[in-house]
Amino acid sequence: MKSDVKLFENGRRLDGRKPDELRKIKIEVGVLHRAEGSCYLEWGNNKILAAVYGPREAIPRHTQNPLRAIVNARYNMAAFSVDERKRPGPDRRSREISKVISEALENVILVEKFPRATIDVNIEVLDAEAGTRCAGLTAAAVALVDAGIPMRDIPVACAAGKIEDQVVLDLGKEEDNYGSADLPVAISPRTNEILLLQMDGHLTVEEFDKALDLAIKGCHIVSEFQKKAILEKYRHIPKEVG
Amino acid sequence: MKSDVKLFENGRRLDGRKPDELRKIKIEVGVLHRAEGSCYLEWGNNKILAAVYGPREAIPRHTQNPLRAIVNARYNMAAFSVDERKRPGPDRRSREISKVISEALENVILVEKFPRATIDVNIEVLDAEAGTRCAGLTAAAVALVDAGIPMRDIPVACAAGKIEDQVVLDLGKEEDNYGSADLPVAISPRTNEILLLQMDGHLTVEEFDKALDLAIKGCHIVSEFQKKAILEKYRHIPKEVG
Amino acid sequence: MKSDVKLFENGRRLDGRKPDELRKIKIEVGVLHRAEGSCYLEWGNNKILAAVYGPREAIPRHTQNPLRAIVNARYNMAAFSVDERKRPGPDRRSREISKVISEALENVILVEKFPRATIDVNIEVLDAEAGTRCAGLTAAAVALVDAGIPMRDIPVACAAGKIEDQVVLDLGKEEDNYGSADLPVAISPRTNEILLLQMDGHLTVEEFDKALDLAIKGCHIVSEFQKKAILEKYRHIPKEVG
Amino acid sequence: MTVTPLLKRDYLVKLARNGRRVDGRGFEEYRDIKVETNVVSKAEGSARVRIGNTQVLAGIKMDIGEPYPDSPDSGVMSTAAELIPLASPDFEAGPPDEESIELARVVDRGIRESELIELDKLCIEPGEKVWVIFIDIHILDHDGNLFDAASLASLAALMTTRVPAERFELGEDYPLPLKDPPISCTSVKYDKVVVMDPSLDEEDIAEARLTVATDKNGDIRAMQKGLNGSFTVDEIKKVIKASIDNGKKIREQLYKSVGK
Amino acid sequence: MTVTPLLKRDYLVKLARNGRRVDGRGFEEYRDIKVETNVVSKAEGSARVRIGNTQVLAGIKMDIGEPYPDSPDSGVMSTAAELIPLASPDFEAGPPDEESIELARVVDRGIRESELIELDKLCIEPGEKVWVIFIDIHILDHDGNLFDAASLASLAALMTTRVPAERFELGEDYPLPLKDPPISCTSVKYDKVVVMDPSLDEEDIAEARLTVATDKNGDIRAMQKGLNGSFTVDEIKKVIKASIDNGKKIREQLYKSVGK
Amino acid sequence: MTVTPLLKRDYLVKLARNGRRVDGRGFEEYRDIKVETNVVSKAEGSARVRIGNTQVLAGIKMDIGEPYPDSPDSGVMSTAAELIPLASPDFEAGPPDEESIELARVVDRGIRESELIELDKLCIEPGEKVWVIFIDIHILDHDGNLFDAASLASLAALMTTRVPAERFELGEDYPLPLKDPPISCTSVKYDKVVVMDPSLDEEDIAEARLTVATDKNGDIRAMQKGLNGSFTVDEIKKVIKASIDNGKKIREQLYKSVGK
Repeated sequence: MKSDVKLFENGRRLDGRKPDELRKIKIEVGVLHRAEGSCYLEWGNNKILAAVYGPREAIPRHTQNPLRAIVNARYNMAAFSVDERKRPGPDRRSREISKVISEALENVILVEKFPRATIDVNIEVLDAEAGTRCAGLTAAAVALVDAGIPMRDIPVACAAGKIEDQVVLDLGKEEDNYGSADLPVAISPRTNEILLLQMDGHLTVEEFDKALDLAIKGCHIVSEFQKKAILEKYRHIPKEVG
Repeated sequence: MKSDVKLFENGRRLDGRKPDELRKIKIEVGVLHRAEGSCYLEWGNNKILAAVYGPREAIPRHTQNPLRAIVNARYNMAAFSVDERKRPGPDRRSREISKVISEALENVILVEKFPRATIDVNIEVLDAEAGTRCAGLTAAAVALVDAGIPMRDIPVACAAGKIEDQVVLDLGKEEDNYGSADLPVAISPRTNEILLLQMDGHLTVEEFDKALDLAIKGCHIVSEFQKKAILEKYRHIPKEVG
Repeated sequence: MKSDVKLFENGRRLDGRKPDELRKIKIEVGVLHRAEGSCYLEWGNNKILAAVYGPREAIPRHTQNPLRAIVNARYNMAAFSVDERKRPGPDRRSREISKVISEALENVILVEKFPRATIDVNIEVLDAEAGTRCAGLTAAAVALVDAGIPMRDIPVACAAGKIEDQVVLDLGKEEDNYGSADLPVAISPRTNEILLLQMDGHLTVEEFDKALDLAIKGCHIVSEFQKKAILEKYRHIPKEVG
Repeated sequence: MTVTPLLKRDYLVKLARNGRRVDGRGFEEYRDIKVETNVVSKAEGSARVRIGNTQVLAGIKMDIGEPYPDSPDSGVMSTAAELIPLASPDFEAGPPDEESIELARVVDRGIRESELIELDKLCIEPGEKVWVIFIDIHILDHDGNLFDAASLASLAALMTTRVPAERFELGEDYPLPLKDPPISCTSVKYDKVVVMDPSLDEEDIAEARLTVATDKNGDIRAMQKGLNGSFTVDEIKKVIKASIDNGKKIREQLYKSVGK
Repeated sequence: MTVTPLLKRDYLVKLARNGRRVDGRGFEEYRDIKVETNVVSKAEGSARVRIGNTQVLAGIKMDIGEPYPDSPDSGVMSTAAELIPLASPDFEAGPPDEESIELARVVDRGIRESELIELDKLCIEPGEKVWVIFIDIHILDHDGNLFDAASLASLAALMTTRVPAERFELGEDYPLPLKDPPISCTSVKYDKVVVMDPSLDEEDIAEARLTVATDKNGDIRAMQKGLNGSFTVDEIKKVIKASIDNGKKIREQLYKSVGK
Repeated sequence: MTVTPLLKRDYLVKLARNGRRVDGRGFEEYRDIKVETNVVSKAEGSARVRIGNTQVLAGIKMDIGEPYPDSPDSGVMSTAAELIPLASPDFEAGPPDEESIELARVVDRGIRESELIELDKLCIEPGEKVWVIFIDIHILDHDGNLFDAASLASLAALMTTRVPAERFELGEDYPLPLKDPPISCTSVKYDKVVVMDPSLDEEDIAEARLTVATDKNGDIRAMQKGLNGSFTVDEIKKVIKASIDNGKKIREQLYKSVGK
């Protein structure tokens, strides 16, 4: 968490961004043929594919909840998505991320409409560079909309962090490696309720307040990207259909 | 099994014990809140915790026996209980010990009273120093009594062994490493029937007879510790209740 | 696949065989007591034992096919069957071989006669020396006959290959290591239909045609060994029975 | 969910609306905490922590191993937690599940990100040999709030750990070099009420969970939100404040227990 | 098999008897193929291949490791395929099953037995250090014919791979030394008809499958028959011919995609 | 337990009360034993043992590896047993279960604790290189008394093993250095009767099992009691005596089979 790398100079970050500026984001909806809903998302150098299957009967039966659907998010990194090849299959980190993303999505999905069902959300990280859990949750939310899963709101995630005593939005790779805190946050944008929150590093209470505020602002910006991508897809449909 | 260590001198063993003397034993009953029965046992430097759950429905169903309960003892060593850290999870040794302890306990439990049920006996070795299987079975028996599981008898275990041509009771650490035979035995103390017996090393038939006799005597001494600890607990209850 | 080893000289192969000559084959039927059908086969230095159990109910239930039996061949190499000790349990190679053998056997077994059943075919390679998949399938077919499993035909396998630009039958150990192509083939001998075919190496189309033709010829020779061994067993039965 | 949890929920919610908890505690009040150290002779350090009826044992083993390629001058630490079936009728034997992985990772990050262990002082030969620290967490009795109990037991065990230099012929044993420990405090939310140090009954009906680790300066060193409920920003700020307050008291008790 | 597949089968068979396929293709005609390369920045080489709606991504990572004892002067390659649940409602998370093992092994043999990669040029220190090549195949969308898509994606990824010599301080990066690639073509048979590049609907009713990898000279470099149906000798010869013909076209497209 | 085993039990018990066994043997009488050696060409040593219809094959492989840190001058041995589905309709494929683990461990201890293999003569370079011996036990046909068959097959395989020194360029091959082998004899008890060398039918109804390994002096080298029934002290002493007697006969046959 420390180094001689100069992460912040003259009000600009290593990659030229301002403190409250996001990396470039690109979202495409409905990119897969088999999945019931899908989304391809680029966020900086992160490349993420999300696909939704369900609601469908949960199997084996003893995993069913008679009162509501289970949301089963699976965050997975491709072996070639990181500098040193990752062994295929889930590790402890990806299992924890799968858990917190599943919990966040469950909050907004109308799970009580689908007793005994499972809604499977597959998040594949094809290229990874800081912030994959936020990018993954954001892509998953769009894929859920594309799959027609009823939700109270479209959840969205974004991180804030701290580099050289400066609270900034959306840490990049070097910032993640050498910065002093990372705060990924997911919210329900209509209510600003916090669905996911983790923090590693060192923040004073004042810095935390500032970082949380910034992360929420970032979430709202990303939320606009989500909505535009969804509209974009459905704008084209009438042409094709009629 | 051989060395230059002098294990026996002037009628005394390395730790000052006489040939037929046990290490120090301490037993506490009902030490856990969640378990239906529990026991904490110190035997020399061994520290063991045993907890019983059940009888409860065996799951998955195909493991059920329609005529009687299954006794499922699980002997487990904490990673930090031995000199060199043990990887968590069962290894071949602990699975074999779990099997022979399960079989010994099944002998005395009135399993036919609980068809389709499982009685789970968890034995955790927190600190290990020679003789953990005898200590574990002894603690498990007390936890079963504490859980109110009906039994024909309270089983008990103790080992005898051989060091420098001398048959002795209850091998300690050095004796286990450098002695020439170890004979762990579990009995039903009312009948002296043998429930568990294993032997490693080298004994003449005469030595074996002597060692078996000594182990059974040891079992009876340990049995008294068990009974005292159980009585101790239930002696206090009237005070608390009335 | 290349070396200085001279694999072919004066029309003869390293072990003295002619190009279209098989290694020595020996087949015994009904060699095991517990199995419903069994076969012991030596083919060159390969030693194979095959045993059949079933048809019996497939368990767990969700593996059942309501319309036909599943054929579950399991090819397994003994740890001591190869030069460098093989770790027990299935590896990727043995799982692939199990799959292609299962598929080939399924073709000839009248699986539609046994809905919801499994037919288990265990193939143990005790001594391995080039060509174990052909030898295993050939032994399995005989064990199926011995178990009385109804089949359209008795399948049989044999490989052809290429060494030093020469297409030959039934590669031996050195030929397998240093030859330039291997073509294991299984057929239904009544119809010459191809049930299993794999090819590794380098063959022109003309060489392939020649090799396939040779392999099929080899299959027919092996088929005669199968039939003789089966007849041999049943020839003795009347004596014993009556 | 069967009937019993629903009844339990109704009862606890009713109490909460009257400002009460089932065991009479205030919303921000912890159960009694007990810390015993050096409870296992084979471990380099160990501690048993009780929070109410919850009991956790942490043991530290040290060995010599290779450093990670990207930090050749630093010791290595590894944290594992086992939800062994001894501790609860709901825990099953087998490889770690999502719950025990989250538990181990949250404890691990609390220690790692706060730089509690001075790993740079645990190098023996740069790039070749460093000290490896294994933190093993054994849950003995589960009556709620495993996160705080596991974290506290790990801290107490580390603070009483002696580096076994003698065993490896590297001079005399010495205390593990440590900085100030971050204290984890966990809250849960149900029916708009947030309570600290949840008992198992409260966890059973909890909608959202938040763990906050703070240091002696009242700074935040790690956070983890769990479960499918949500928090408002104000709730989070309030939880942080209460975590700093309780963290101070727990820190004092921890220092006393380890004789500092 | 439930009713739907039986109806599907009847329909496809009826079409086939009239010389037609459900999507209007000829029996030996491929769907549209698209090859994109360098799609993943972290990989040493990568390619996304689409055959109709089927999508496969292959990524190449390289590292330095030990050679096998029996080939001390050769680099090492390893191929893995994951049928991840993203790609199909029928794929489940978990360790590789028989299908993905067969897929990885057939792709692996196609590359290995054709000696596509000049492994003898990937030795750094004989017996000590060699380049290790990991081919990881990620199925993204499964609409049939994974064998050809996975094989083609692997080839395109390898052909755009640069050996990361700089990262290991071994001079400048350079292209992976390769020979001519073998092209895999897969056919399936149902009701006596053999069709190439099966769609998922066709695979669902297929009785037998045959994959043939051929090189630029029209020689055969690998074959794999699958499923419990059978082929006649004539059918096999016909499939080989059609595989050589299609292989030529696909090879041309592959060369164009990788800029050669 | 279903009806058939109960009927079988009644029948066997009735026979036993009249002093008889189902196959006409005396209570302490073994079935016919056959020992064949050198049955596998790839193994350093191998033996197939039949006891009645029970068949077990043991193979020995040797390699060079590192010694254990606590015995740097000794070779290493490892024993594995597989209850492969070939041998019984009740065996399932998969990782070793409790039964096969107990079997392997009892055979292993019988060999290890008797110091049969002179491991101290199998050191090549102290602390660096020693011979590693793998004993792999393959059950081929299970008709009862696997413990004795597996143990005897392992002994015969070891006694015909040649250390493959040539393959590792360490001089000429030579016989594995061995001391006198301990012979395992197994008895089971049902309805107060104790019988030796149980057939599968007898094992199915057995309440308790006792395996005793004895050496040529009639000393005891290993014991293992199994199952949930009990033995009296007298029964154990009687079993030991019978095990010594049968052990002598089996030892003679073993020596003859291996040509000593």
